[in-house]
Amino acid sequence: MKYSYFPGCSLKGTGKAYEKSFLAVCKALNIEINELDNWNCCGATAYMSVDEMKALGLSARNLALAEARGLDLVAPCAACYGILIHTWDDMEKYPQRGDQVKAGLDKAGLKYTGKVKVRHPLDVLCNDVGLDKIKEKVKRPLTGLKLASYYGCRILRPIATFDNPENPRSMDDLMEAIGGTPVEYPLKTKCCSASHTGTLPEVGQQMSGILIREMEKRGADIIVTGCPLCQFNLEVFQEPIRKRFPEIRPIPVVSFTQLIAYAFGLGENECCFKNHTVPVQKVIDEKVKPVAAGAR
Amino acid sequence: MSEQWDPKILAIFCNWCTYTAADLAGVSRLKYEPNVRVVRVMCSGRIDPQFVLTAFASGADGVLIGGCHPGDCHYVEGNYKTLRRVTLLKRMLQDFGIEPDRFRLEWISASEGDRVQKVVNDMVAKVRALGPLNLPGRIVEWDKEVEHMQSEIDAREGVAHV
Amino acid sequence: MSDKPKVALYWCASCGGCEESVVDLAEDILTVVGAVDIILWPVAMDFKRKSIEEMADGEITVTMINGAIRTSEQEEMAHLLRKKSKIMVAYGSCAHTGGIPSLSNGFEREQILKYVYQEAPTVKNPNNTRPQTEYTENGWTATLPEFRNVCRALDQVIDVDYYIPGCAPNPKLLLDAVLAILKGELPPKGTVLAPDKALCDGCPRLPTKPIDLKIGEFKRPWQAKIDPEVCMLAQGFVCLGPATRSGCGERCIRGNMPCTGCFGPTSKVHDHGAKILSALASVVDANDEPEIQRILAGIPDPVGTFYRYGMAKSLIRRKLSLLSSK
Amino acid sequence: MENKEEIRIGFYVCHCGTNIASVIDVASVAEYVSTLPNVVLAKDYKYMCSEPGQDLIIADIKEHRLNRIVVSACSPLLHEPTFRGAARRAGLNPFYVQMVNIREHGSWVHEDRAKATEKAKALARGAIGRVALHKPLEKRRVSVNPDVMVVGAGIAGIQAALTLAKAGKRVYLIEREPTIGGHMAQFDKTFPTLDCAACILTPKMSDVRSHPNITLLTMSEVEKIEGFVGNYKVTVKKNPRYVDEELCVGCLDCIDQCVFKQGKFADHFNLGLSKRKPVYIPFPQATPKLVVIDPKACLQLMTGKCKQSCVDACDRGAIRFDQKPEHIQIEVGSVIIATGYKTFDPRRMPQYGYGQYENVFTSLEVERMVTASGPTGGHIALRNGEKPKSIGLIYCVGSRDNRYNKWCSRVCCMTALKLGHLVKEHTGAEVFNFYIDMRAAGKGYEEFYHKMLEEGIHFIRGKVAEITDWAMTPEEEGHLVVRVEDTLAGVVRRIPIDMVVLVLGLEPQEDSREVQRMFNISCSTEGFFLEKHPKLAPVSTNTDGIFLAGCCQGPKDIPDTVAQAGAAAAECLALIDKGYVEMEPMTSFVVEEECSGCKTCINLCPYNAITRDDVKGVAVINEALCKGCGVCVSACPSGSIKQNLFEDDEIFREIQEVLAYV
Amino acid sequence: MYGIKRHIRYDSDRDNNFSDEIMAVPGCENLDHCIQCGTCSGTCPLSIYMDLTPRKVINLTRAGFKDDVLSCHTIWLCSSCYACVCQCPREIGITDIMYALKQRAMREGKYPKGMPTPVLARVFYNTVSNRGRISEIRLVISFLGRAHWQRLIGMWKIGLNLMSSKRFSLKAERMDRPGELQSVLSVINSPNGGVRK
Repeated sequence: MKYSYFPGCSLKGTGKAYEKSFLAVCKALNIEINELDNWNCCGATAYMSVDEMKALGLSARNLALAEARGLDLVAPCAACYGILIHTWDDMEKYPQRGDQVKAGLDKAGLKYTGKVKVRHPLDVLCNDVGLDKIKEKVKRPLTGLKLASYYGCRILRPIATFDNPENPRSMDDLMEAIGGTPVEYPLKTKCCSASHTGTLPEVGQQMSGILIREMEKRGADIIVTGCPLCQFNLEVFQEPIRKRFPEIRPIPVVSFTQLIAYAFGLGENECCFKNHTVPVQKVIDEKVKPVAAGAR
Repeated sequence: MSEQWDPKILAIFCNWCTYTAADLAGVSRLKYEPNVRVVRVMCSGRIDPQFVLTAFASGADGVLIGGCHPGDCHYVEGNYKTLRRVTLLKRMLQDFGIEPDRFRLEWISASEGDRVQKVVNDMVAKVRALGPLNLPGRIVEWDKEVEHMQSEIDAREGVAHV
Repeated sequence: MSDKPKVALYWCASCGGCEESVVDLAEDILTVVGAVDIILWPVAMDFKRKSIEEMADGEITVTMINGAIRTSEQEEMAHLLRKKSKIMVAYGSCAHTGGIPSLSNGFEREQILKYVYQEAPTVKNPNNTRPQTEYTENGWTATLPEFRNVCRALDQVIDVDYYIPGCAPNPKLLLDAVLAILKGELPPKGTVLAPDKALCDGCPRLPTKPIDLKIGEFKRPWQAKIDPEVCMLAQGFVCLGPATRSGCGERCIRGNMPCTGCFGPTSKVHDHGAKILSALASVVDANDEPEIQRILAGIPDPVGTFYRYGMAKSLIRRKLSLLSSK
Repeated sequence: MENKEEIRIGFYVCHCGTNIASVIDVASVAEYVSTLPNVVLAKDYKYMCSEPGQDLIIADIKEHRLNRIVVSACSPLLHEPTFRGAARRAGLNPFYVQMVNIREHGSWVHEDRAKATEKAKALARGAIGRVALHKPLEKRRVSVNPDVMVVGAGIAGIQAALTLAKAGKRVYLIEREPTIGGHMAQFDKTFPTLDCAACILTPKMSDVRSHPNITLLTMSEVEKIEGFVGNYKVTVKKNPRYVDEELCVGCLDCIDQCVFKQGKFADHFNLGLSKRKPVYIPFPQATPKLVVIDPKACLQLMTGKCKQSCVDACDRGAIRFDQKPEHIQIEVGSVIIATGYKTFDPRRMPQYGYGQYENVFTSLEVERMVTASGPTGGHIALRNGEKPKSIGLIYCVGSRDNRYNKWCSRVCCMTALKLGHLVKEHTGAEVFNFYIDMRAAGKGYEEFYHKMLEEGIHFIRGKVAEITDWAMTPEEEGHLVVRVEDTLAGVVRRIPIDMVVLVLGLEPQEDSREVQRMFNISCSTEGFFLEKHPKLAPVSTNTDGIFLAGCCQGPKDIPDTVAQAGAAAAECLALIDKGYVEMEPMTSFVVEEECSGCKTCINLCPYNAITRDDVKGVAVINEALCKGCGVCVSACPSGSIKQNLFEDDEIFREIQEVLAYV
Repeated sequence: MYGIKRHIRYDSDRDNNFSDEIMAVPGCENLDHCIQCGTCSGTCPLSIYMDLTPRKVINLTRAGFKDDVLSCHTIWLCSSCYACVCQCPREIGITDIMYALKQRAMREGKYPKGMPTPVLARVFYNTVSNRGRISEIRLVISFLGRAHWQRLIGMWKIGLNLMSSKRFSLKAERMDRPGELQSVLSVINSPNGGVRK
């Protein structure tokens, strides 16, 4: 299996744990990942609020880069993923607009025809690789670990390409595949307002607080995300959040690929559990029941 | 004639769907090209491929057939027979050197007055682009080569009898 | 010079099969010969055009011309004979509807000559010699008929009184025609001297044709073994019987071959090909376009199949794109 | 024949006020036509369809011995009958009249005066050429079979059947369920009067059962229908009940004795709120009051292994495991389709959590619960048996929503108000109504709404966004939570609720498409059957003799349904009392002396009107069955079939002439 | 006085073309389909903070009360999670409408004073336009520097946490060849408004 890879700014910054573990997991499943050369920021929501056309051009450029490679484009950051898909969709729906953007790309010697497919790692792992193949690779099943898989807003909205936006399963299935126990809760796709934590802390932290509290109520030992922004948001602000929700106890928040990496028996360099303000390893050691020798 | 030539298109519409749709187009005052002359039949299934050839032979530059959507035929399945005949006829006309755009089958239900407008305008434009078919004119052309013989013989005979 | 009615037989663009059919009268030929003077029959006896020219107009009682009209000479003879004859009969498919020769209306004159004189595998013609209408050498000028652009049925060149269809016609039709003419029991002008019902009427296999016939696959005779008992269409072989005038004695069917339509359409039909197309397509066993196309792909050459003997008399008459160049 | 007589054509072109004349130069059209062969006179007139316009034609026919008429005016679909009538009054066969459509196909769709006029001339020339070949034709009268079939025995079908039966007509009432009554039988009370549904429905049901003129066929479906108005032949498939309807007296002993000691299978009538045995009776007042055996549950029928205690229990030996589907032939003159509706499947809206949260119910489930004879004996209870303290009714579930059904289901507002009242009455709980727009348009409906307001039921205008089970605040713990914007107050609210009731929208039946095809009627894109005209022919269809009643035509409440059923019955009676129908003469016929008997046409006829006379060896068309589509004519390989008014020669001529005009 | 404001709207407060202009923006076509059912507000997780519920924004926009919507907090509170879009029974592109309004507010400088989000958007926009990529930490710092420097201090602890988890980096991310991007953007001149000069 081969894919083009669009890391996006976060995975190069605060989300590097996500990137490292993602690449490691792919390697373990011998999936070939080629990072786009000289990619640029997807534009995100902020750019969109200023100039939609340029925002389109921005992310369309990345799509064009991928198209030149002729491979599906994997974007682990939910925000990037959402923006890229939105762009693709927009170019389809509004050709007259698309033409303007294409003209721009043309100037830089890039072609955009819209045949590139944007994929999220969840999609790739569940549908291209398949749960069975994942199960085979598991050396350290997370038996007994109760986790809340959190999808956030953009992975399945407004365009759901691989899972049910009302009641998604893909991450839960993956976590089950590596031995974990997903908890059911109704807020899997509610927004965490990451985009506000920087600007309007009171808002952002309230939203995140509600999520964390509910997940804990349902017995989660750890929170799993498919988006670096959600991850950052839910983890890093836990202290201020606890000022609003005293009942919340510190809970680690990781990217789903980190747990897979761990289950695959990879080392700290791949799992990056140390890149967290809330200790991860500790929880795992406490909760995961050691498997009887020879069980695997 | 080709100076201010404008396409002549013969349309054969079924009474229940497409002809009614054309009436609706009228009631809704939807304007379209006046090049189409409509002949009404009860069902598109009545349309005999001979009609289409006759139309071309009589000077039509294009022929448009309109019937109910598959499954909605007022006579249950007449339009399926139309579809079968048209499919083969289209191919045969091409073998006769008649461009595909000159012969068209459209399913237009009674409620689709706007489709009548669209289809007619579109077809007129396409046929206009193709230029005149003018089969009658061509036949006259072809037969020029056999016009003289009669007179030549008479002439010769005339001499012989003097 | 006897006072028996004079009969002329002439051939134009034809294969000679029609002449055969005259011979096929067998002993009946005596009846004919006894009753008439055959004053012209190039295939059988010598004649001079001059002697025809010298005849008075209408002196010949009946002339039967077979073959299509393709050259200026055929055209000239047709006109001449018309002038001299009371009754003109188009004899055989070619004269009646253009016949096999008129399939050449699917090609440009130039294409035909080029193939025949240059491209055909059997041709050796290094300096690309082509027949010319006139050739002069040391004072002598030789002329050849001109090869027309279009191949025509007889009545597209001269006025025709009656038609005897078929490739070749059934001798019986000829005999009946001659006798009718001798007796002066003539049907209205323009009549085709054969029954006005389609071939199925007398087809020995009709009983084996199901009333709910649906065709899911069209076959061509070489593609499968033909059951000698069962209706051709029921077996999926394209048979033009339902749309073709009877009178041939269903010879092809009895020879285990489908009807190819040489007798032309019945009197109510304006275009033989379009009509059989309609009939065959109607019974295709499918309602969705791709499937319909798949099944009809079994008829790869509709023009050649449905107008094998009648392209000259089809409503379109000739392949058009040829002329659009002109 | 007709070529012997001299053809004398009169041509008339109509101004239609300015509708035509403003775009088409009618005078020049008349002038041109006057130069065409066989045309004796060509006139233009302001309103041809008016009385004087018609008189003009009549006078000319008499004075100028006209024997063909061409009227160039509006669409023949509009005024052909008018001018044919005029011809008849002048003693001329009406089918010697031909119309040219220069309004709908001319002045109304073209702007270029010159070109529109040209077109009008061309079309006129086509008609002139064609009409010369017309032959005199007569409409056939076919007598009407006075029997009627009613399909579907809900309140609509029942009402229609009883009306017809009272008028002394024989009615075949077809119902696919084991009992009649339809949805109404499941209701507890009816709005706005709150009289109990059973009290008003069951008497009608037993009337149906006992009425000598009604033949009731339950567990039956129409399989095939052929024929035409006044003369339909119908095949009805009667599925096995596994009980002899003649012998069973509904004593229900067999149910008690069934090897299953208590109910084990979801009871559909109660929407699975209760369990029943393999042998059961849908509900106490079921009509006919006969037991039925469920082949998907009965041991004997599934495995063949059962001690068949039911058989022993029945002293009349009515149990019949050997019953097979029957195919019953009936002949009727007209049909009323009353196949009803189905409710929206709330699982399609996961945000409302039906099937996920146990205390989310549907309106129909609650209807059953509040019914005294229902599965809970009239008690409104949560799944755990407790009485709800707060109940929320959510309107427009599946309705007025582009993603599901665009339409308003019309009855939900009133249904919800009614249920709101009933549940409050039964539980004293706090009741919240979540509506988008209160549509209480109907006699006494608005008043009913006001009454509910006064009863202290809460009304919140806003479409509920989601129903979840997570608590934001302590008081929400252990409740379902409705999140909604109170649009009138302009604030977003979270409201803890014990029991949520989804008031379901109405949808066409699953198989409405098949029914539409079978009866050859039209369907709206949604799947509701299409009336002939929304205002002027609301219960008729495009197929003569087939009428509509009830929700199969569109959502409506009981009063409207009953009214419509009466209207449909009246249409049948009108047809029956007239006694005959006139058939258009555009049928096809075989010219025997030309037919080769090649059989091509026979199977092409959708109405099986063509058979083969094996003696003569030719095809024969049954004029009574032929509907005149002409598909056989165009297929006939030897041109031996003709269609009245659409003969090959007439159409060839029309095509040639229409195109001859340059 | 007593902070009493008039809430009546006179017709002169309306901008008759406003709704058409917004509906002209791709994605906003269905604005006028709204039946005011409030599903959007009910679905929106952030509506609880909004001065106008999304439903009101739609209706005010439709009615042409431009100033009300351009100066409201709502459009800047929208985190574009698209929940409303997925639930809207009339399939209205509410999120896209919010974007269109944000862009318009930016262009006309109408956004509420003291609302930090637009400022961040601007900072973000410039960084990306110049460097092609962003570095979150720097972005936040430079933004807070412009908007509320005092809050920077409040965030020292978080900063420390990040450092301890080796996620605090001030390295300025940039494309290897930003020129390639700029050449693309230079050609695209937005019909939907650019940054206000």
